[in-house]
Amino acid sequence: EGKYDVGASDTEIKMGHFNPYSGPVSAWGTVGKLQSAFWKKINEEGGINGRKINFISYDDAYSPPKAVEQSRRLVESDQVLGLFNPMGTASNLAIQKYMNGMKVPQIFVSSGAIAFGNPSVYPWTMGWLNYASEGRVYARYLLEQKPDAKVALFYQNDDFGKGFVNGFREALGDKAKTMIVGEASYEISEPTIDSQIVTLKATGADVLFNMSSPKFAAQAIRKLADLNWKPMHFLTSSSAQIGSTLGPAGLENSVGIISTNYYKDSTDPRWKDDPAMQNWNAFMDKYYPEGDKTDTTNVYAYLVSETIAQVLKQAGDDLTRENVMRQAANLQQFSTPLLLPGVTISTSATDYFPIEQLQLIQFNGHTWDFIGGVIDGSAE
Amino acid sequence: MTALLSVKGLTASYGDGQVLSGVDFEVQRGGVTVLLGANGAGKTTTLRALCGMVRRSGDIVLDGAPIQNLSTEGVVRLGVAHVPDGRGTFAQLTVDENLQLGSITRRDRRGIGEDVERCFTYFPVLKERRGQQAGTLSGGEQQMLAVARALMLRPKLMLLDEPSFGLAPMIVKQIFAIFRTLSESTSVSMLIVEQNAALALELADHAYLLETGRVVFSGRPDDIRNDPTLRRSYLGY
Amino acid sequence: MTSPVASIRDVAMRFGGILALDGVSFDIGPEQIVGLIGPNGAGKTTLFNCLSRLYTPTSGDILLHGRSLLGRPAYSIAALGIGRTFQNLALFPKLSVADNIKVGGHAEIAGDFISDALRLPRARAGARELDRRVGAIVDELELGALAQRLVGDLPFGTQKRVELARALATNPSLLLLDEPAAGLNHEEVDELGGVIRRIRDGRRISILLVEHHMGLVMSLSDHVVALNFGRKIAEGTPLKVQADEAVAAAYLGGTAQ
Amino acid sequence: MELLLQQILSGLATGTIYACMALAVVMIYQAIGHLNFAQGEMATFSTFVAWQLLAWGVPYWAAFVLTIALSFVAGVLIERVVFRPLHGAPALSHIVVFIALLAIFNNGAGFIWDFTIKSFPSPFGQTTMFGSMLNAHQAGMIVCTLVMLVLLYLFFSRTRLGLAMRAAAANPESARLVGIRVGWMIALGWGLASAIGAVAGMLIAPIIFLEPNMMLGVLLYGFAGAVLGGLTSPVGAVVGGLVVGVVENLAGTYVPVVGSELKLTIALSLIILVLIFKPSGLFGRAVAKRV
Amino acid sequence: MTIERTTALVFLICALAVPAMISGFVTFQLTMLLIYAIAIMGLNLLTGFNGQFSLGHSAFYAIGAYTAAILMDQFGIGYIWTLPAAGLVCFAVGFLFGFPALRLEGTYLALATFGLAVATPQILKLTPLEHWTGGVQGVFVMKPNAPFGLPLTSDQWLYYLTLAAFVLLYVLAKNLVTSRTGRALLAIRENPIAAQSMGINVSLYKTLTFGVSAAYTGIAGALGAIVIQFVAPDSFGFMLSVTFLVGVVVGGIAWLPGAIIGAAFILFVPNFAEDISKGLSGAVYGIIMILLIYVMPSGAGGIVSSALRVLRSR
Ligand SMILES: Nc1ncnc2c1ncn2[C@@H]1O[C@H](COP(=O)(O)OP(=O)(O)OP(=O)(O)O)[C@@H](O)[C@H]1O
Ligand SMILES: Nc1ncnc2c1ncn2[C@@H]1O[C@H](COP(=O)(O)OP(=O)(O)OP(=O)(O)O)[C@@H](O)[C@H]1O
Ligand SMILES: [Mg+2]
Ligand SMILES: [Mg+2]
Repeated sequence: EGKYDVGASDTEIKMGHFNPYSGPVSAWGTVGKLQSAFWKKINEEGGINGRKINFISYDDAYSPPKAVEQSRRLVESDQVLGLFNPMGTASNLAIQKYMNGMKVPQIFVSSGAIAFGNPSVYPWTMGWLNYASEGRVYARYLLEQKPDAKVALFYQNDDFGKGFVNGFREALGDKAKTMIVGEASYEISEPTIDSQIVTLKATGADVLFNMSSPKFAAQAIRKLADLNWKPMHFLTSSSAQIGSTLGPAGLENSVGIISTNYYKDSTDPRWKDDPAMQNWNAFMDKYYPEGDKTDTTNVYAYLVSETIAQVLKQAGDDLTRENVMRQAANLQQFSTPLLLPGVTISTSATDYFPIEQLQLIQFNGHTWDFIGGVIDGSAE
Repeated sequence: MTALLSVKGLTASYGDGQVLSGVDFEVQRGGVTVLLGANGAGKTTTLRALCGMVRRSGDIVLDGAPIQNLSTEGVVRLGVAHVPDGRGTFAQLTVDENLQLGSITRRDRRGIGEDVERCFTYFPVLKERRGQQAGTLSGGEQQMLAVARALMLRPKLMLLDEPSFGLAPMIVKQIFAIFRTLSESTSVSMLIVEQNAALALELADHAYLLETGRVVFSGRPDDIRNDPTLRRSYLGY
Repeated sequence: MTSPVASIRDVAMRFGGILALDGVSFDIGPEQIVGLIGPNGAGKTTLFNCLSRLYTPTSGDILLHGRSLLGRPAYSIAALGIGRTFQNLALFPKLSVADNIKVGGHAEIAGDFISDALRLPRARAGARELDRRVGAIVDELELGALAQRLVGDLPFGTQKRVELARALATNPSLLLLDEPAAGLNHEEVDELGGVIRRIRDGRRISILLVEHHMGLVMSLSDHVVALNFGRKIAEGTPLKVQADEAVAAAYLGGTAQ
Repeated sequence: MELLLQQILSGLATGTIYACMALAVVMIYQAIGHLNFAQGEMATFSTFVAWQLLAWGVPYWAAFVLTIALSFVAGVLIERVVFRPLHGAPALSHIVVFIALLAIFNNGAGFIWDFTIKSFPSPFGQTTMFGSMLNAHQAGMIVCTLVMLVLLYLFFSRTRLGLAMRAAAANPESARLVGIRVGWMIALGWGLASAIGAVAGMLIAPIIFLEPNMMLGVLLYGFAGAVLGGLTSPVGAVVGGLVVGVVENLAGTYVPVVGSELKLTIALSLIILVLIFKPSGLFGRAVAKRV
Repeated sequence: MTIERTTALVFLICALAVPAMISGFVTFQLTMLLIYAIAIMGLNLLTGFNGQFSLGHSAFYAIGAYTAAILMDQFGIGYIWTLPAAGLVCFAVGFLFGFPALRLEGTYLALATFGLAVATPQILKLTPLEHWTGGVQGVFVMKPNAPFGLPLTSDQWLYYLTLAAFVLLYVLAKNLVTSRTGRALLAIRENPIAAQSMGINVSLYKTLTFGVSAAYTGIAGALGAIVIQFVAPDSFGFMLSVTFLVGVVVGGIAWLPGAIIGAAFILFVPNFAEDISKGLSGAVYGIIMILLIYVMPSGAGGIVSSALRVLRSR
């Protein structure tokens, strides 16, 4: 006999979710669509511990007021067990107080902001990864390899870009002042970022830390080639996809780019025969045929769904909100084949960021080479 | 003479209010017909109805063909030039462009050039103002432009809604002289709404009197001149 | 002679290459009806626009009760006592007849955003006062039956009457009428003549009248000024101006009637 | 000095992108007297169509011409189908429909072609020139924009069709009275604007990559350029676009502290400043009003 | 008049009674509806009544929201007081923006205000202002509870507070537009030159209207910040302005009660579109907008006024 809170019963678990299906960042909508497909598959395979998943996903149009509305609808009207992988920094910040006040899990927030891994204040909110850890990984690598580097920072002027900058600066410590010689940011509404790259080149930097989203990353890579500027080039993992960034920018222009990753790039030829990737491809064909297989967001969404499934499995028949939260904070070296070799997912009552292990990688013209082993990016 | 335009049972309405209730009249080929009536009688509406500028029903036959279902531009393209109430100048365009637009449906470049020159001899002030935005002309100058623009179509039927509106007495005489010349030397027919009834009746071969959307009188100009009440109302003596 | 209500002093107005007014001077006396005539494009409407400060003359001065108007902004002209109508109608088509006329009374009653939003007593008193005045004007010009109609739906002649009513609502001491008789038939013109005379007599105001309808000008005016190409070519009693050769040649056509 | 020159050149290259879009903006403004908010999305959609044709193996120039033709027809159809029933509706209602079209095209493109960026080929190649300050595509784009400018200028100022179109937009009722088929003029304007948008899209996509939101930012700058130059003037549109491109780069580079974060804001403020002194834009003709 | 009075009374009674019958979530939705209605009313005063086109009202909404958030967060000022403060700040900003706007018309004004809308989120993110605005992270706001021990949930209390603000602002707006000032606004919209000659200080009225309109929208923004408990720059993009404009048109140009209908549209129709299709929700929303404009080209206000005309002519 199970223990239940609202949203769960002997036969069903109701999961809430939101992300932008409309508006300027509706590209992320594929996460929700993939997850719907994923839970359909799980249900066809018998559900989790015999319970069917009822996955309810709404559009927040990337607008915090809308996110508040949708979350309240999910919690109060649809009566879900919790929110799983809701998307967007501002949207999640906007609902964080509410979720904690209601004591409803807000798990695996799809954002890299540091605010979502603060269990002592917000025990009901758990993040996924944080930009700062990734920034720290690059900084540590740089201090090791090129301590006298002159670094130019290029970032998106929002929480995403600034999150990286903060982690990076923090890990450089005192040397940040001398090492960072130039900074330029852009707004997503800007059509091109040529001007910023020209300015950064003029600073004489020999390292470029590129914290931009795929479109601007591709533009930057090409502008670098046009300008014949060849700094050591760090590119954040979310943009370091062969299919959606390096390909359009020109693979020949992308040689040498250093990034990190924790899961397999579906467009990387290296994984063509990998069973996990083949499995994923089969899933895409069967359950989400309209989805774009070159969009690695779909790998990410799959991976998150698997992790959620793991949490629910661990919860067993005790489907109270408290237990779900407890299990989410009790992932021990959970691993799925879509993760890069050596990367595992761990959480604890004090560690609310499941993904902190990252693999440094470098592009060789057609695939990613691993540089060294997996690095842990958590703060010291 | 045969009828160029014949109208039967014409009704017209704005929104939910009917303004014309069954108007019948004719314009003879090469003839001049005058439409008289008090303020608000429906004269302007009649002209607008002929051109499909208001919702209308009834039979309108131009040159033997029914036109009551044509669009405004369709009617104009059959050779009907309309000097509308309020002049309808293209305020932002120059005088020259306004004249060019009058002949926009014509294809004979040469003839157009000649006609522009002719308009300038009729209204020399327009020539001086040819590059000026039409909206900055004085009221009377705009009225001249509206008449000139209608002439640029080389129409077979002219619908003139108060052509003398705002014109100085001398110019009024001039344009009626122009109408007379046109009427005598070409085959153009005219339907004139005019408050200066004396001048209009001199030109006309037939007159209709409109009252609240109905024809209440139809006859030759002399019939009006000879009727004491009509004479007082419309001719002022 | 008593001091003039308004004096136009050597006013010139240039638009690019066009000299629309060229040193025009004349006076408008108290309770006088002054007729302003001249061919099309002579500058009559331009002079009106200078008087109501929509244009600033290139040179010259305009005095109202002895004080220059030129430093005043256009919106203050109504309050100073100049009301006007427009040659090509400038009504507010989507407003009712009553509201159009009430706008004319805008400067005549007090009010501002705050007292209006809060319906303070003074705003309500002002509104009542305006209702009363507009009611009187509506009756005077026989617009009562149309008061709630939208102006844009009315025939041209009626719109002109609404415009006259609106100008009267500004409570002017000098009324500028730009071709009030255009588009009216004989009967209506005669009627209009009566109305204008009644307005002058009833309110003891001065009127500057631009009109191409000679019969009306000559029968109404105490004094007539004729313009041509922006210059004054004749001035005097109606009979004198009508008999003037230059006026006949430039304006009336042929010889003097 | 080197940096200044670089920034100016790069500003001109970017400005050409804006100029391209500004031309389409001017075209539609002349035809309907409004800014069309959906114009960017329509251009993006056209570019996706071209991309699809190329993906199916159609040769570049054939795809180019075919896309322009299809866009023209689509523009005409949009006017005839969507806007014709709205003749006489208030202007603000039209704006709501523009916004609706924006949503439809944006969403449609994302639905059909997904959101990942796609590279779009350039007919001019990407080799660099002028000391690597411009690449061949940017140079080719400048030439194409100038050609479009000349054609548009001639169309509006020299052809009777152009005159008829301006008349139809300025005063539809009078235009009917001189026999202009106003409905078709407006439809033609939509067709041409949509075709120009397609050209702009196909020229811009190789630089900024094709994706459903490609034109969101470009259109904003295109509006700014067109308004700065004067919405009635194709020459103004191009000059305006270039000025916006350069000013924005210089602001971003040389205004201390806030420059890089506010480069668009600074550019917009300058535009508003210009408009205050010249309310109809640098090259636009002021509409004189009189009573 | 009586029809209108009765409707207003019925509306008010329903509005007062409804929280007792609905869940907290729906109460919250209705609160948002009223907030948007206030913003739309503000925009309508400017665009609908005065004929000045604005695509910049997201900026005033943002300024109102940030004013409230910063006053509460940094200065510990009670939330009630932030409402008039937001109104005043926005009035000042709107009034000042009204001056350059005086020189511009129609499309050019639209673009200038569009610029304002685009620039605002960027200014809010500005590093030198981060201390107050929280930069890209935004500012949190505490959710107030019902005062004086009223037996209301926090949702209900905020609903009544917003309702009170709405009713007050509606009455003020209604008084304004039916007064001498309102006539002046309409006259300026219809014919500014004639309005001027009739003694209306056109510049003053236009700038004041800009200010008042901004103040309405700013108060809505402040209420929004209190209800959502959070402000962040990217919530206030240009699309929010567009949304308000859609609300004005759907509700009816220059028709105040339309604000409620417009707000309901922008709040509920996107949800409805999403129910029809997730992947194509934007397109469905677009199609609904177009169909709506076909059915009522002048918005709900147009339908109501022609219905009233028919009723009266009976
Ligand atoms: N746009 C409109 N909407 C509603 N009613 C209108 C409209 N235009 C005219 N009317 C009505 O139609 C009737 C006839 O008007 P019309 O303009 O045809 O008269 P008219 O004989 O030309 O008068 P006028 O001598 O004043 O020009 C009038 O009663 C008027 O109120
Ligand atoms: N804003 C302007 N720009 C250029 N020219 C103008 C402007 N306003 C008036 N004009 C010119 O000035 C002259 C005088 O115009 P005005 O309107 O004063 O004439 P008017 O005497 O009222 O003529 P009418 O009897 O035809 O109304 C005209 O030739 C006109 O073209
Ligand atoms: Mg008439
Ligand atoms: Mg005049």
